[in-house]
Amino acid sequence: MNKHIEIKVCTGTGGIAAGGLEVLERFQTCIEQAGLKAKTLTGCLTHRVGCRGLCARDVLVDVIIDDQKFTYQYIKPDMVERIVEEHIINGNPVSEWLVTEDYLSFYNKQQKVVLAMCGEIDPEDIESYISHQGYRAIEKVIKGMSPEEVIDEIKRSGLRGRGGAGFPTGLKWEMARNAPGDEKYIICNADEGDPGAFMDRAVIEGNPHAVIEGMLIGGYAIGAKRGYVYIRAEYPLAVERLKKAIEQARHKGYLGERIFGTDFGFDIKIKLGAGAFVCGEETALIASIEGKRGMPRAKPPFPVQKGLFGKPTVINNVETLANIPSIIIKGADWFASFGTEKSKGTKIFALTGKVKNTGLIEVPLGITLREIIYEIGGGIEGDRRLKAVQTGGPSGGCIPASMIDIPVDYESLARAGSIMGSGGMIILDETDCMVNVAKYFLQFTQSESCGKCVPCRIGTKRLLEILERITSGRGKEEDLKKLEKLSNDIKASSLCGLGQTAPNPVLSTLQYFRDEYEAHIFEKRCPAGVCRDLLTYTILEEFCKGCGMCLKVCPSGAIIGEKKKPHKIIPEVCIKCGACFEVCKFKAIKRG
Amino acid sequence: MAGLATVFGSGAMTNSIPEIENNDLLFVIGSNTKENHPIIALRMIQAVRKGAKLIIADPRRVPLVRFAHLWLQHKPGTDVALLNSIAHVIVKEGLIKKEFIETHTEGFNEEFLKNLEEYTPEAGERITGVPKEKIIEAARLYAKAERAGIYYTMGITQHSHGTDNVFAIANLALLTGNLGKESAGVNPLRGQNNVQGSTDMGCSPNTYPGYQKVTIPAIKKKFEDLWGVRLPEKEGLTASEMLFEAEAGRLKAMYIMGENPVLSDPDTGHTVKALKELEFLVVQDIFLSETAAIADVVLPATCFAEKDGTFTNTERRVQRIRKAVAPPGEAKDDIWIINEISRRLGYNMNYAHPEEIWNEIGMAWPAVAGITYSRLERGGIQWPCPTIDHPGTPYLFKGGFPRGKGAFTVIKYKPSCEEPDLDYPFILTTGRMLFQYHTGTMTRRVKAIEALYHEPYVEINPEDALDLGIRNGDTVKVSSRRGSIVLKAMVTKRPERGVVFIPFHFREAAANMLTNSKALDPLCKIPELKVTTVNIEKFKED
Amino acid sequence: MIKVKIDGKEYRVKPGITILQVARENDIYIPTLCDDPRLEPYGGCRLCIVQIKGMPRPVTACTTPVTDGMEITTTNEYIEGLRKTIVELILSDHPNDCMVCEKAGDCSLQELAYFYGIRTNPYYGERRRYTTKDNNPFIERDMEKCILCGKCVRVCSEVQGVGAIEIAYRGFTAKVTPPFEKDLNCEFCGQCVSICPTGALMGKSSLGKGRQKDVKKIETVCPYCGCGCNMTLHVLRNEVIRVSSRPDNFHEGWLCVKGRFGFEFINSPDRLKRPLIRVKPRDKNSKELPVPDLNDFREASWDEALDLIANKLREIKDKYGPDAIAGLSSARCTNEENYIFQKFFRAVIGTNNIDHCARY
Amino acid sequence: MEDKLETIYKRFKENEGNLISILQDIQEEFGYLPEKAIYWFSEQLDVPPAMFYGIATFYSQFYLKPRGKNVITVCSGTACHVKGSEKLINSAIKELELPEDSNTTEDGLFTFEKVNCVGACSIAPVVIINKKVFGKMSAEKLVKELREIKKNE
Repeated sequence: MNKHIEIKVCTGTGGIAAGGLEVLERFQTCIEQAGLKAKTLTGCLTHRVGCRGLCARDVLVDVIIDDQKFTYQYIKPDMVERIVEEHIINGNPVSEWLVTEDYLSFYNKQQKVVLAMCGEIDPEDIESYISHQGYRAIEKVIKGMSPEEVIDEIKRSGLRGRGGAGFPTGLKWEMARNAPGDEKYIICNADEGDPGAFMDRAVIEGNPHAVIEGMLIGGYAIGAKRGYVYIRAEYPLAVERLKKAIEQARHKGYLGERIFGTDFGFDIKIKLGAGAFVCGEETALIASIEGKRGMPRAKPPFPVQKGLFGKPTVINNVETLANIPSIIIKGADWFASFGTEKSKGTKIFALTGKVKNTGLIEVPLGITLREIIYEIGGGIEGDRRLKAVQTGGPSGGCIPASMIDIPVDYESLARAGSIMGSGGMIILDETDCMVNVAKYFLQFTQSESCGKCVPCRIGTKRLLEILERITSGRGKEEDLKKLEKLSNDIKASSLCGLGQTAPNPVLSTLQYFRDEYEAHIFEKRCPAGVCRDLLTYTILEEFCKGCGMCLKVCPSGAIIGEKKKPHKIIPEVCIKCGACFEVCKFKAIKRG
Repeated sequence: MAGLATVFGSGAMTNSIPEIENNDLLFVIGSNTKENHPIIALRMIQAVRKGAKLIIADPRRVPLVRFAHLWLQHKPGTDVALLNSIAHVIVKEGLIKKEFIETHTEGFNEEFLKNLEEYTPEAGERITGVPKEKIIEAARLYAKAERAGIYYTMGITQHSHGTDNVFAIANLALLTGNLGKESAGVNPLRGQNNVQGSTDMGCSPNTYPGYQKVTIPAIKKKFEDLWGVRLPEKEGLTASEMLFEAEAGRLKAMYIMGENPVLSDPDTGHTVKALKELEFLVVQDIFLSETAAIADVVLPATCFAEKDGTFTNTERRVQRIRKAVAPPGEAKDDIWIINEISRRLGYNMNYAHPEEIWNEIGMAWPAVAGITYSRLERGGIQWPCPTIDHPGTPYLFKGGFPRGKGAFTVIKYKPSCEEPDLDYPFILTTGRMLFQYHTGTMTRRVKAIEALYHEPYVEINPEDALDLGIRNGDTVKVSSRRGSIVLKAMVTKRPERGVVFIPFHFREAAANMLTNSKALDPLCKIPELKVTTVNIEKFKED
Repeated sequence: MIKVKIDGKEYRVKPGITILQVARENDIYIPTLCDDPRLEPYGGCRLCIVQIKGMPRPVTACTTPVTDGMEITTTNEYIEGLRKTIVELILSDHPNDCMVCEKAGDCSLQELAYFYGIRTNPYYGERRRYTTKDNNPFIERDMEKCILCGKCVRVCSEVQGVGAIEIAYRGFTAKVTPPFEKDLNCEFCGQCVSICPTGALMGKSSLGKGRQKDVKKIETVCPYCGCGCNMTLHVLRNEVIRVSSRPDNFHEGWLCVKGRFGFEFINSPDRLKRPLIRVKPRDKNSKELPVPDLNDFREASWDEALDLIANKLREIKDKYGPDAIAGLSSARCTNEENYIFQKFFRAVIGTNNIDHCARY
Repeated sequence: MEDKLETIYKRFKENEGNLISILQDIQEEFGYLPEKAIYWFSEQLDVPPAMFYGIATFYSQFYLKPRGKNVITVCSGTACHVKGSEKLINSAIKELELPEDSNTTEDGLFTFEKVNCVGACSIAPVVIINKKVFGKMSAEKLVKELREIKKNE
């Protein structure tokens, strides 16, 4: 029984949180035990693999026996024994644990370029990457292309920065190459700070070598000998894997002096971010790598002219760099065959919120929001009504349900009042209050403002205060005008991208959901039932069975009543936490 | 000053303060610029920010070291050895400016070169304690710079061989041609607002205003004509000589205007004894100073804010001061007082306004003849400024040296008068701190300064402190062959092992109780305030 | 030289300098709170925003270098609207207690509020409140008045090379502070005080002594070290209440702790006010440091004192010759005083025994 | 303490570190940034302590006071927010009886904090308890976990 057996267990952050490491360990022990008994499982491998996207169903496990792949979902350690016994030893897959049909629909509309190897290779083993054509691109570049040819290829591919603003990557490289100076740097921005986005984490966790190789090629193209990866300390697993990958690459001679026996030398240092969203801004990021407070400075000069330590510097985002090796290997034309006229290639999104299939997706640019939400995402949770799609995080905006047939590309999203951003895509449904969403983002940007410039430091604070007034029922008619004026003034006069985009969530919700604002201000009502100060909870006597559950969970002692008799909420004591509402099995509690 | 005058024929900062910003090398030796010339230090910091290299030679880690590229921590009193070994490297590595030496200097001969031979970097290291690599690096940095300026103060001059130190500095500038051009030069930074002016004005025993020698008959004649009296022939006594003469009973009366030598001069015991020997002592001051305390007559004078006149700062810039407030009580300005005494002695001065005096100064000294009060309304002017349309002179020797050629001097390293021994194992160096000024007559009457910096202290290296069992803040007794004082220990890495530092502002523990008035520079008679051997012990109350 | 157009007028300027520099050189007013020509550009207050043809959003004049052919608009309704919003925002986080503020009349923020006619402010909300006081004796730090322009922080590190303060925290809670919010402990040069646009930093010794009205300003030179710093004495009712220095003088307006805060001695009660004549004989045997004591003297009239001196000097000169008399002059007296002092010794007494303590 | 600081200093020299990496190392070693450690480095490097302080207070990762023995972090990223992280926060604050002005309990057992997105949005809401990630958290589950820790202390 000389079968080739491979078992792949998802151990990204999501996988690990769901117990991936325990599942993996259990597989290893079970196989060992089984092996000891039957001595037949010699060809079996267990792998760590990175995120394959559908984290909501973790732990996901692939069992591959002689090229026949079965995928299990929601696997817990105590389920492993049965899979080993029935499937691996006896050849009968455990059908009730296998992924369902909708699992496949999650992948159908996707186009994996950057994520192609995530979930397939072992991110902690460089050989695994090499066996998938790894480091072939840099070899091709070093041995057969001039820096100008590399830049030309990237320009032709139409690749644009995946960090948000969408600046053409090849052009950026060219500017840095042409900037005077013998010392230059390339920085990989992995300080993914947008709340609700985890593309970069997943890419580094799943395929760190692609990023390294992308930096190598970039370094070669612009004439840099040193690269930095600026990565969030909040991503310990990604940092760990990246460190390992860099060490392995050095060991293999892909990093260091005389790479492939040529004069080209390049090495990478990791700098850990220390928790400041504004450091995603290029000049702030540079200040932070230099060990200073991450305060942005005015541009020009741009980093490509005067960047890290005053030297020409290219800053590319993780996803941008991870695209590079494929473009070099498969060619600019291949890459340009995906996407639209102005937005080429694919884009990774973190699809989250009120959608059934949450997770990481990679789609060709130009796909519609509808396709993403309803085909890949499987529709809205609980089959509620879609209200809006938030893209671009705190710098982006909310696109209303009526516009979900627009294509996803840089220009269309901008026209809709949002931005592509780094790839956060949050689906909001009828139970989400748009004023609250705007307030949430303002809370975020306000607390992350560096404080250097007045409009951002004080302006966002005032915006937030106005929104707080509105959501707590103290809003006035003039507040709407004030919000609009202040938002526009902050956008126009702030120093860096953070302030210049911070009002976007306010402006886009004002544009599409003005009625919700008006309901808060004039009717003192939150239509979605979210804003606590505007809610009242009452018990409908006719439904209340007097079970006492609500009384038990009420944290403020606002509910009274005898067992088996209808209960009552004392409004003065109620803190509107909603605990009773959630716990009631008889829908006897009314919120409004 | 005497040293510089000998070499170049003029004794002052050769260049001006704003130029510092454009130096590409600064060599600061024996100057705690950040604390003693704070605003000049700011220019140095700007120069460094603009890319200049900064070399500091100082036995203490002075605050400016933070900005230095190279810090030479030499032993106190070994400046000549350090400077000569730097010169040695410059000559040996062929970094001299031949053309400049040929056209503008004299004395670059066999004897000069032969003398330098023995000051190898190795020898330099042995004497100064500075690693030879640093000496070599300093030499290269200094000699290869396009515009290199040297800055020094009392750390160079207050030695028994202070003039030698100045000669050795001048040699470096002459070797590398760093004179007669912008943003370079040899620059002594003067410690008081009008030291330059009082020297310029002839308050010295051998020169009339404008460094004109009293011993030259033609010059004497000129002043006799100007003042309408016969003038004395021989040179007078220097300040330190006055005290010796007073102690010996030969000097009978002294008139001290605005100085407090009891605290500021070395060996307080000696100063006090000498002044008390006088038959008659007049002190003119704004406060009852320690010196006024032993006077026979004390005259209340006015301070800077109560009078008109001019000050000349360290870069020869003559500037107007203006009366802002009326003096307290019956206090009078010095001019009125001198007028009055002169009149009583039968010589009518009758100056109604300082401007009249200034105009007379212009007649006596051609270098300031072009500076008038009305021109000064528009800002200061740097002398020489011979004519009314002359713009003033930011840097000296543009066309050559006043004495013709700059002279190299053969200088040998001589140890200081006192060297550490078993009884007095530490070297004491004295100086100022940022917050207090001189003998404290003014600053110690500023509440905010007194609130924080009222206490005398002695800086001791942590390792020395450990050996002596002294902890930061302990009370210690510091004694020398002349006396002892009791004060707080400040344990700090600022001085190196074996060296201690005491600021001399505090009467409560007057540093000059310890210093030596007998160790004088032979040429200019400056006392050796920077090297005194002392003993330190933990203070035990009897 | 390159050509730029500002508000429709053409100028030929040096390349590489900023729009604000060009404007200053040509006397075109652009408001700013955070820029100082002596410091690196900062771009924080945003008041100097201008529009450039072809650029999508306004840029700050202080940070943007001019380029050939640039067309700049420094003022129009839109820009002034933005500037007004900025001033309103600053004022919304400011005590606005100009009535009792030390800085009133000399405050850049007050000036801007006046200029933009901000009587009522549409923006209001939380204001920073600080309860702890900085107890250093020199500088009053009222951080509620701070507008975070960062000039004090920059002058302290860029010019003074000290770095005693830094902006700590971030966003709305950002705050200029010494490390660990301790009392300020630095060189106390007061450069920060001189450059602060509002009343956030003031010299403690001047507090309550008088504001701008009726203050006489007299230009003079510092009485301390040899740097020769120009200073302006602010005089009210025959008292020096404050010292400042003009940025356009040759030391660019910088002073040290002594120059800026060391003027209190002028009004010291210890000042000598009348001539004194010794009554208690000197103890010749003691070499101890003398202790100044007014009781050793009696007050005298000028005539009495001067007569005594003249007589004594004549007596000694007659008895021992002029060389038995010597004079020590002062490096802190004026040139004129020094000149007549040496003239007095040479021409009147007849000796060259004249020196000054700091001749070296 | 000095020995540990010397080690950090050496590492800083070897790795061409910067002020942020020094602070990260100090915090790694001591769990927070002791004032003494900062002054020690300030003297070693002749860098004003104010500069360290400015950096330490700028980045949310740094702590100037010792932290609790157990660190509970609730993610308040967008996905977690819309999936109810607010409720988790409220229930944790209540369960831990946190004082008003501090995020560490008086007995020093717990530090509770919010964090901007840990990047595990697809399993929102997320809570991290002593570096272990818990996805799809509910208020009840969180309280249970907290009580479990309390029981074992």
